[in-house]
Amino acid sequence: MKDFKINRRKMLQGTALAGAGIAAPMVLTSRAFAASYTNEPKGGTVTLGFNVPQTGAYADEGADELRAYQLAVEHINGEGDGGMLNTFSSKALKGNGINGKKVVYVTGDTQTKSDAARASAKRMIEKDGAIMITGGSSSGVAIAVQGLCQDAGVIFMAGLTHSNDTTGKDKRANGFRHFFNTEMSGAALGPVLKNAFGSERVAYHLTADYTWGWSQEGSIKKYTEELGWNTSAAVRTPLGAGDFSQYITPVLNSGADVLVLNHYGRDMVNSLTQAVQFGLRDKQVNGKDFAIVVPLYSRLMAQGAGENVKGIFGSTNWHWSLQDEGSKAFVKSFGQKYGFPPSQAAHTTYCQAILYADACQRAETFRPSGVGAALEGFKFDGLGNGPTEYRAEDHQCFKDVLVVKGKENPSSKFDVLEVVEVTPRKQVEYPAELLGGELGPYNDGA
Amino acid sequence: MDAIVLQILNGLDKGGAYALIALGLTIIFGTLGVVNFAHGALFMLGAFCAVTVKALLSLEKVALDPTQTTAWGTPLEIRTPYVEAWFGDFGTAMLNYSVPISILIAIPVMLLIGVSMERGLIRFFYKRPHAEQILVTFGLAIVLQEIVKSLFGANPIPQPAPDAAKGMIDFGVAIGFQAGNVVYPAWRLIYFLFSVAIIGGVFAFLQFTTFGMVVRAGMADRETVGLLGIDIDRRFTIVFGMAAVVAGLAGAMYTPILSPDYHMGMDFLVLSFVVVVVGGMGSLGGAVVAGFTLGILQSFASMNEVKDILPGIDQIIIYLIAVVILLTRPRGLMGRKGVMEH
Amino acid sequence: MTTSMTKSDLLLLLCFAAAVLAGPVLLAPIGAGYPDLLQKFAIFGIFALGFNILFGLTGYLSFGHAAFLGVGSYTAVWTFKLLSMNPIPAILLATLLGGLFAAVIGFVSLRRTGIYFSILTLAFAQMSYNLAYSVLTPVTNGETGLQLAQSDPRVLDIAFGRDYGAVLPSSDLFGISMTGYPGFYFCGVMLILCFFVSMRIFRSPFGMMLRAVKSNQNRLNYTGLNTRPYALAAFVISGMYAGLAGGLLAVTDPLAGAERMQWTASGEVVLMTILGGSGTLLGPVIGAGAIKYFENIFSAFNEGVLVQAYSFLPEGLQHVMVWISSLFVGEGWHLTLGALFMIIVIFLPGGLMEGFNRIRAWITGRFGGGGGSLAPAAAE
Amino acid sequence: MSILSVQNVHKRFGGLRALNEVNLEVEAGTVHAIIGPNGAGKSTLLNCFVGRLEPDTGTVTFDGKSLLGLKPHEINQAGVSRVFQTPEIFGDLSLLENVMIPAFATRDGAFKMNAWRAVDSENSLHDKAMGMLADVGLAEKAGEIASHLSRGDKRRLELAMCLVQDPKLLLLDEPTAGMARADTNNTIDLMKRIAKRGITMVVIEHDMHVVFSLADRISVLAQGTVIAEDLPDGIKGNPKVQEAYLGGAHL
Repeated sequence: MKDFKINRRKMLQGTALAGAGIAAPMVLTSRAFAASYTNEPKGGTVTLGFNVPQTGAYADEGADELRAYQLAVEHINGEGDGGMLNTFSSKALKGNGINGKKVVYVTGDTQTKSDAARASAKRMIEKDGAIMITGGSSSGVAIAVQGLCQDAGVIFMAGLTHSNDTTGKDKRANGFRHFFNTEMSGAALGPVLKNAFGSERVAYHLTADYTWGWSQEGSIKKYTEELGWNTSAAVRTPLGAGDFSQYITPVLNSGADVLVLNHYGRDMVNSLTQAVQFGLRDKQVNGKDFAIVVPLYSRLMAQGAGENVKGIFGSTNWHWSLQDEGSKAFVKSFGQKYGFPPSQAAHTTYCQAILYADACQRAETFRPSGVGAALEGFKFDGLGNGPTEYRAEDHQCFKDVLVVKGKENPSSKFDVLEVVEVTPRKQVEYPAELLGGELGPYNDGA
Repeated sequence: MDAIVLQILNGLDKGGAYALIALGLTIIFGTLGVVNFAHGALFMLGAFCAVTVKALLSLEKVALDPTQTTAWGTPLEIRTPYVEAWFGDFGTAMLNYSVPISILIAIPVMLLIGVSMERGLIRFFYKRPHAEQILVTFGLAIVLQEIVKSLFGANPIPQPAPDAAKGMIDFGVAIGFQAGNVVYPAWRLIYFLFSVAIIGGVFAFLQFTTFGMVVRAGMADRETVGLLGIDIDRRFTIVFGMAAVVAGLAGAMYTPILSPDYHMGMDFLVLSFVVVVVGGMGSLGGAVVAGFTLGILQSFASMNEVKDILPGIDQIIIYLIAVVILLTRPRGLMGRKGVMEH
Repeated sequence: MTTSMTKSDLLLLLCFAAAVLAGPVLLAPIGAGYPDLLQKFAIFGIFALGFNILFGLTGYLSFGHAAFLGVGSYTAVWTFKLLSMNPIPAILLATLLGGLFAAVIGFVSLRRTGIYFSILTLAFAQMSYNLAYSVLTPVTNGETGLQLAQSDPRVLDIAFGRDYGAVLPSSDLFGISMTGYPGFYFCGVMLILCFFVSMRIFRSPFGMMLRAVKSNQNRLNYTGLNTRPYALAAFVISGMYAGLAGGLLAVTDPLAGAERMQWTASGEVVLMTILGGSGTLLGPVIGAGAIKYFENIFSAFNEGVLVQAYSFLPEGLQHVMVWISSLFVGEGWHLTLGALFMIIVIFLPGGLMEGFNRIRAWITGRFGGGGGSLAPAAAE
Repeated sequence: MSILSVQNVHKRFGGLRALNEVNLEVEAGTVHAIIGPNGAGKSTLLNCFVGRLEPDTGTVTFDGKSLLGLKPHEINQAGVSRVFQTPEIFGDLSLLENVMIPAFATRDGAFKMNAWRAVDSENSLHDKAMGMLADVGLAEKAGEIASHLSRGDKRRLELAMCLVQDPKLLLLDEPTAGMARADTNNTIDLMKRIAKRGITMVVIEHDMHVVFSLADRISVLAQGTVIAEDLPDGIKGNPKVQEAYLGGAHL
């Protein structure tokens, strides 16, 4: 073998030069210099990015979100029966796309992991030219993607995210949330729980050990303790524990008479199933019937817990059995297309898509700051939650909150929850400063 | 005191599941020398045997009721399970007992799955490096779970225990506690007894049958047994099938405790590997002892009294124990020298 | 300093560098020519290159390397928060801390070999992950992930009079923002450097000793060599590669989440390395690229895309093809990945590199005129 | 002067007494053979020299320094190389690499972070290793993968790996076991050449032809005890040795 001697520094110089040579044309042709804001749509179409969980525990919820998005796109483009566009109070959308451009979309898999979700969103922004990103089924992902969209200069319309932080501590100007949060759940549930179980109760919390769980636990504690309840313990459980028996048995003889399960998704299904298995639903403590509360219900997930949800209280953003015109129109449109009723995840994502399209139409631009201004303080009705407002201070929707209960005699496998009370909006409102955070300025990107 | 007894029961229950999965894994290690990353998937497939049995039993006759409509405007469907339509109350009872029934069905199904897995894939990997065994079985696990996902969706599917086993048993009275202090769900007690029975069965099978003797000899020294003119491969095929059945039964019986979803195998995979290694590679006794020990210690670590002193200990206890045991006992609790050390 | 390289190595390095730097152009036709995915190719290429120094050379199968990646990311974000938005200190500290963390875990884990070693590394990484997700939230910001804030101190930036105003800063190298293509070129240059270092290690006596560790530890001991420090050095080097990769993840996207440390992430780098061809120089980079490509591109195909792709078919057939294909793309992309693992391991145990070599051998055998035989077939 | 000195070594495995008060002196520059019936404790004794086993009591001194408590690599660094009964080589590496590794070990010590220079640029070690391969007749196979060699070639390779270290003491565990007569004779010639360089050798061997053509001195081990030590001629006529070999079977 013959040795080839080379000076290392020279070689590095060589590589750097080669790099610069290739880099130069890329920079020149980059979109950065061509558009006045990120991904400004030039042709006859506008691209939206639907970023939903397609693998992992929330894949079914993600699939439902995607169905709703497809339905929304049809309606915005003037296909199908128009769904909630017919009941929506704003009539800006004409069924010819947004600002005269036909809506097309790209999809991606968040895997319910921040990194994967951001990678997927970046692909939509950098490669597919998406002007808005929406979707997701967990708060960690929502906050991660919201931060990304802020940096990239596109609008983020959050999907299912319930943590206070999304429009609290971690809020961003480019991010908007239609879904409710733990603060509202607590405010809505408190009075209902008092009516159902009285004011002398001892609660025991099992809390998923991450940000959303703590947020939920804090809100419920706050509102129930205001009503005179005591909290005997709040135990953190690892995410995805599977078998929760070791956390449930201490409840049995703790003297508590209410179990609050601050769990979502699979954790909720398992902890609830197991709590019922340990006889907690039928137990008597302190001469009172033991009660289980699941602050955030999801109908899709409740199906996984089967008959164990019967009689269990919780809150939800929306339910398909609502009888207002908007809800009926949406259920009809969705049910006819897919053969089953939509979930709350489908509802909130459909609304977000419609709200975004409407704001662009009203602002007559896709520029994030323009769209944002159109959404801020926007009051609307006819999207299934009664009169609603996108609050300007934190980009959070304020609307009625549903308190629901597991149905005793379900008529079908979709009919697992019944609406106990529609808590009016003013009861769940809170000052924007309460949750902290800073919106900062809009970013329109390059 | 009653709290501790309850935690021991919890631990035995969990340990039963760990031990059953680990038992199969360790048998496969010991006999075939294969690192089977698809073992969690076998557990999951067992659970979905139960789901399938229930789905089949509750196949419904659909009649349209034109007088009523759904919320989206189509005629309401009146659904009655065929078994109820055909067998009346007996049919209802069959539905109710779908989990125990699925146990009977899971045995041949899992045996078939196990044997075809071994013949179709695993046997080509006996002499390949462990890394390749891991990759191919991991790939298989993904494929299996994705197939299940495309058939059953990603959501957990409820799988209730029979009504007769839904109640609680006042276990404490029998061991001298006040009535009502140590009550435990009947199904969980059944699961524990079931796992003990299966473990006992596997041990008896290996101990007292000629077949088992050959397998044990093969675990000790495969080459020599092969030289004796015994067709060890055919026996190992059956061993693999057996391990699949054990994992499958563990999964099917576990469904009332943990609503099955397509991903549950992966969650148990890492855990069961830790159990096997802590017990000692290829050691049957080790797997059982480690399974129950880790189950019980995990339960203890989750007690508030412990967590107050060491926050987060319940999240890492299994791994912490694994580290401590592997550092103090190089080959796990009961491992033999030279197994899987290269 | 002058160092010697064989001609073929130099050629390989130059080709590699050219391919990396031309990545945006070369990969555009397959839909992968956008900054984020290019960055991921480079970063996970580095991660896998490092892992290969441990696993490919010494045969020690670590199942906990994601922990070092995570540590690198957290370190980098904290460096941004506390010191400066310049990526240089961030990646230096990330590499260093990744190495330190690896030294501690490696020192303990290398007391065991084989699967016992694997489980020890797995246990450490899982403990790190679980704690980062929950109890260590003050340091890691838990599930949400560690993010930058406007109010971060950034003492070095302030000392040098750098003010980012009211917006959230992003990392920049003396004014060049580290997002988009510049970010990719930064990572790409790092990848080339790492490839160069890896090449030197492969060709060095040290690398030879590492291969000897894999081949026969017993003989190595009786040859007067102490295996432990060799294995530990390889472990630390690969930990530093992982730390650097984690740091770069934070440089291109200043957010560090705990799930980067989960066992599935550790498993991913194992798969990347084996898929590409463990113990080969180039294989890990190719494997990393393949997996990231599947994750990002295959998952993005939805029904609409498929319908379009099969639009040349008659309608009935189109539906059938769309249905069949949809099992493997979009939400079914995991299925493709799983099947790919199986196919590669069954037919190409040496990974994709073996495939390339076989094709090359076939071509030279076919057209290179006599004498050229197929590459030696797989072990079985 | 004795280079290896074994005094009062005892070793038990559970109830089995493997070595019982073994004393042995190996003179520098000689070939010392240890013979004995199967199970006499020959390999156990050898393992006590290289750090694989630790005697229960007694001392093993090499070159004035105790070997007890040292790890195998430390003993090798002290100048003791070992050839195994079944050849231990680096099967995945080329022959040249197999020989260069021990050469590096001798030059650089038990650990050196030598990660930047290419192996190919180490010309002097390269030449030395090639020379050693030529010595054992494997030069033309230098680029091949070691695991493809025949058993005899593997033995010669292992010998080359030990010799390239210029050991002060070379331990050989049945170097001709399983070899054909012609190969055996080649090996004997090779070892005679090694002996001429002044390398001390301790050989465990069954084949009396090998023993008597090589050994300067012979120790006979039976049931863990040295029953005789003498020049080859003395051993030939020793009745105790004959009894051990013939009558040992039923003991």
